[in-house]
Amino acid sequence: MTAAPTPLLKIENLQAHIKLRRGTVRAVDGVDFEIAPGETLGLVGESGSGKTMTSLSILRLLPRAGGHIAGGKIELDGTDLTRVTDAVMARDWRGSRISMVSQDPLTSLNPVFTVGDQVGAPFRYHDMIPAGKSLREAIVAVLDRVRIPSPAKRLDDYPHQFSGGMRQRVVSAMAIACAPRLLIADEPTSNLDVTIQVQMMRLFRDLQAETGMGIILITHDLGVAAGICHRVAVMYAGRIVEIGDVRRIYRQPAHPYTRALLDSIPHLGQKRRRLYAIGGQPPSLIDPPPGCRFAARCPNRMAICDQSYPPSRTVAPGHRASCWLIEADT
Amino acid sequence: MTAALLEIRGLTKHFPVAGGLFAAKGAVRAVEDVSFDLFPGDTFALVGESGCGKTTIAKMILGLERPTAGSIRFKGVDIVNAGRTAMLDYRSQAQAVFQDPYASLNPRLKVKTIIAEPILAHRQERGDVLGRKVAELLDTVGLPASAAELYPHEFSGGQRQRIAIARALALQPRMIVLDEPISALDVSIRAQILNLLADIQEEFALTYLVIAHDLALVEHFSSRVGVMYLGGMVEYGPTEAVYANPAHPYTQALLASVPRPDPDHQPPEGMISGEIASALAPPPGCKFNPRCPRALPICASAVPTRVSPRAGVSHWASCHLLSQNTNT
Amino acid sequence: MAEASPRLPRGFLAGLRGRVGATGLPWVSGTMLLLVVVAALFGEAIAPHDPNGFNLAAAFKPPAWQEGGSLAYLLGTDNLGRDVLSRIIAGARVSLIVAAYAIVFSGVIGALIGMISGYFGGRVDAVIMRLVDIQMSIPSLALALMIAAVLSPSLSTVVIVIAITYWTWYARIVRGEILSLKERDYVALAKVAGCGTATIFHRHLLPNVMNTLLVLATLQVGQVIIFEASLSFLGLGIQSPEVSWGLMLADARNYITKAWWTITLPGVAIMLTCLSSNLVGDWLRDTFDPKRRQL
Amino acid sequence: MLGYIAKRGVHGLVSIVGASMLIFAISRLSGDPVLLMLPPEAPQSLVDETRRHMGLDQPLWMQYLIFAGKALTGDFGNSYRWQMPALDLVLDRLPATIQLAVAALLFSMALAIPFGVLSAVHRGTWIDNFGKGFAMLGQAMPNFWVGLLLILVFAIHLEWLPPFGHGTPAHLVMPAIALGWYPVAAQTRIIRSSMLDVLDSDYIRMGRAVGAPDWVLIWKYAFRNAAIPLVTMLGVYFAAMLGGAFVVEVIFAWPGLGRTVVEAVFSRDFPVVQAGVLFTSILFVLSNLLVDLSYGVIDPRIRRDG
Repeated sequence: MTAAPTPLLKIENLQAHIKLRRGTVRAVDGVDFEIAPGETLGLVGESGSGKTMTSLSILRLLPRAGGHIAGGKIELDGTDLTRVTDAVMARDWRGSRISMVSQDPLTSLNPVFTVGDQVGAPFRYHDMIPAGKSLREAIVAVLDRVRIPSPAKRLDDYPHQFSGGMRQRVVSAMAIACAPRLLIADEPTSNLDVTIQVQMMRLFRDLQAETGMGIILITHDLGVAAGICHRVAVMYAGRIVEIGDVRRIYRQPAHPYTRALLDSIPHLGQKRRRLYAIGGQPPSLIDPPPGCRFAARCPNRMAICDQSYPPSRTVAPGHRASCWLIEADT
Repeated sequence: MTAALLEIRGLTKHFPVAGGLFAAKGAVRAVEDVSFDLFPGDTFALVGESGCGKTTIAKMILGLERPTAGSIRFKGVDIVNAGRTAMLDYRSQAQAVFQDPYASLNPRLKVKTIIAEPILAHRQERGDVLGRKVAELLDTVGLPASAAELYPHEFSGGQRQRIAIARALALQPRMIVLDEPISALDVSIRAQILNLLADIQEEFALTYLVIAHDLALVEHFSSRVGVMYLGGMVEYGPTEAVYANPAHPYTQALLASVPRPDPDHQPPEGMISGEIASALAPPPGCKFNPRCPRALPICASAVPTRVSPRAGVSHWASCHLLSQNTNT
Repeated sequence: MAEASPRLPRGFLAGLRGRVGATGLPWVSGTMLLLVVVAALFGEAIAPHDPNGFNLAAAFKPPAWQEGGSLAYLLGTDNLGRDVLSRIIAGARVSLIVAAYAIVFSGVIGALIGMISGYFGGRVDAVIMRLVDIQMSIPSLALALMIAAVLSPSLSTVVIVIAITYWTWYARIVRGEILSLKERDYVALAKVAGCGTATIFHRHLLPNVMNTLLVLATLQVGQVIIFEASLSFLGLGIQSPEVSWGLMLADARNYITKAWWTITLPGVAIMLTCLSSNLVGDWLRDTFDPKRRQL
Repeated sequence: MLGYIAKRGVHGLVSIVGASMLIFAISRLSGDPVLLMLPPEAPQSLVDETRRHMGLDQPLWMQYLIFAGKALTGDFGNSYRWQMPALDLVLDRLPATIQLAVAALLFSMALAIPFGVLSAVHRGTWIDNFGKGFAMLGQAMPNFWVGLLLILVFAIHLEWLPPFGHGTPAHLVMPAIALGWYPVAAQTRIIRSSMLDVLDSDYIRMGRAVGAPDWVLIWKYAFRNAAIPLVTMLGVYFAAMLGGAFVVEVIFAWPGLGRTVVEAVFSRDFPVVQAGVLFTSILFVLSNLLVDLSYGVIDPRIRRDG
């Protein structure tokens, strides 16, 4: 998937911070990327890398206490979402043009309302009920699309009567009800068993093929990302350190952090004596170090790494990384 | 074959479900007739999806849950009905590290108290001898001696897990039960802890019983593996043998479903279907039959017996497909 | 290396210091409570007049700031010419005694039963919980009336009634706390380490329960004072010549049209005392509740 | 669900029997209960007859059985002050107390729910502090004092409302406010903290991600969950209302069970005291059962696998 004509989503120098008593956490500190229609981009990184905050910024759902967008642009179909009021976001964007599936199926559904009521919500609030169908028929149809067995009967059941996997399918139904342009999947399968996880990944791929929507997949699991993403962005301490086509990222990783991650996880079938262990701890996000944020833990650390942050440089067409090891763009 | 350190025979645990006055009284069959041995120096991994009973087995081995049936013998001594002194002796030789580093350490106690707890419980050293021992343990797990005076909230997840490991080492145990030791940690920190566990196993000749759901980790870390499904053990054997040619259809499906950091790997279709059944009313015969693509009529009626796919190697699986082939 | 005694850990003291500045409120309510304690301990010394001293000539004197009032009787006098300020100061003593006894009796009994019931569970827990249900099914005031009808009403009756009724409140909350603490990983690991029940209680369960008890005790002060005042108001609690805020209100009730201050001021004393003890209790609860603290 | 209610029913029964035992025990505290049961001027013959009637020569547990047996048939002895069976008197005054307790509870919730929700939604703003402060005041003021102040202001000075008596809704206003203001603080805190948790939950964030407008999220999806802890506590608050009624009814001359029992205590009319207190506990147990029933209605997780 090389660069598509007009990008579905364009993010420029996004900064999202959380004001806490002990200081301002610069969770997302200058992130840039684009997504083409129908493309799946993986946001890969450890906890605290800013991947979830980035996705929540797009939906303008930053934590109520102190979360705010401190800078940058989020352009979807030509509109800068950072300029839009919250009411307009709810009316015109959330649920209709951008939707979300989050991590824990056990808590993503409201326990005291029926599955039908909740899946019907996007239809009701965006009056997108397909012509000639009743609300109930529309709900049954979308539940069927996410392969929930006998949806007409399960409509009036409550979330606690569904398994983890089934609940995640209900949440997916809510997300695709109004055929959104962009789906944000935040660790959609980390709470599921591995056999159910495979079924969910296949469902996302089929839904994308069916609707042509873009997907941002947020995950810490490099294996999951490899299985479904067209392009992958590796995030560390609030910034993207490397972004590119999925095969290049896994076959020729340019950034030391990406290489270290790939070496530190066990690969099925290739038993090694010892895993590579990245030393130290991720840096504080309240007053991050001036230079490259991975410098303290980087095996190829140089003097310049501690002084200034390396610019993003092209390693190959569509493959960029921010590291002083990479020569300047020739 | 040296004598087994730990022998588990017919271990079963049912949790009664209060059905109230009128509803029928049911029971969740969390663990059903599980037997295996743990040999000195081994790293035996109990693997399986959620609800398969692996954590319940660990709790019974640690004496935190009473089994409904079956026996647990440590160095030949039964620990299920052990008396106080026998139990205390067992405790000094079997310790544990749990999954969540934030819940394993009491936030109100200093690190030195947390690490010294087992030593104090067995009234071994005291005073500055104990102080030196704690400093030694901290050093063994890669933490500065000054950590002793701090509180858990002053450490990261990885550092807290190191403190938990130091505590488990305090009595120089023979066996440590590791319940999902790294699944709550960040990817880059996991390798640090895994390497630490491998180093101390060598240094202190430890035997590990590991509870895990990450099959890639199990292949890297364990020497022997037992695959659990809905309370029963479906396959057991040396890790290489089980991973090289998994005998049970569930093990095959599990291994196939593991996500691999390789963009060209596509999980094969149709290895497994549907959802895990409820442990309140497990399916008759082989519990995996409703989801098994190669289920035979017999699978829904008779419980399969253990069959070794190849003689000699202590690798068996309980599946009718195997028993059909060997005796036809 | 001292063996682990459950002194309040460094975190606790630091927490207290850090929090006091944040919400100034506890200083106000703290000093208010201190005033009541001082009044209770040194009542006779600082009261301008004898609380029971009749002076019919000076009956119904309004508070000093109102015309007709005099500086001798700052808060005015009641129908028998007794000085309202002195009686309020004397009333503080009764409230403190009732609160102290109540907390000690019901607190200790309730906490012990709650801990036993929570930790051992099973039949013991079921029996205790039924006892608590029975106790709670009779409103404490109704129970107090029954006892007052049988025994002659007095300060000791009030304390007995409170001890009998309020222990369930502690038992239920401590039991809930123990039930949740019992499931914590570090308690399971203590068992695996070989610690006996006593050590587990001593090192892991008690420190948390102590904090909860402290919060409950401060919150209970207000409730107990109001309970005593209600009983005395009905004439079934403190009997004169003892002085109680509730009793003052009962006397003042017949002269509601003539002397607004006799009906208002004792109530204000009750309100300020309860308000400040509740505020201290709430502030303690926030200090101990890690979830609310770091925001 | 049926199992759940049956279990709660049995617990309720045990509570009532337990309450009757407690009442019986208290009546025996003073040694000679006959003096309690009869007016001081009762002739000796009546005293002996009552002594035998109550089986005072029997062992204590036998006396209880007699007491309980008679109680079951509705015989709590006669009130000599009102010259009628104690039971009839109690049943006659019960409705007034229920009416007052329910009105007070409704008033308290009418304040607590908006305060709690708004405090949570506008956490940390002046609304939050005002709500907490107002509720905190309520918890620090004895209900009888609130009653007296209300009478002083609204009945005496402004003469808007009748200070005493029963009958028209106007009579109900002040007693209900006096009785209902006390639990507002506790209820507000429960709603506020459960609302805070619910608003931070994944399913509310999912609701926002689906584009539901704020008022739907707060008053439909969030409130329904936040109200559960309050409903479970309704039984306890109803008991607090019953307890409080004893005092408030005295101030407003409200013809309820509370005032009757208080007067019975003063006139040493013990049969009425006994019957009145027992019925208070029966009322409490029934209200708890009602709460458990409604609990199943609002929380489906209880309803299906109860």
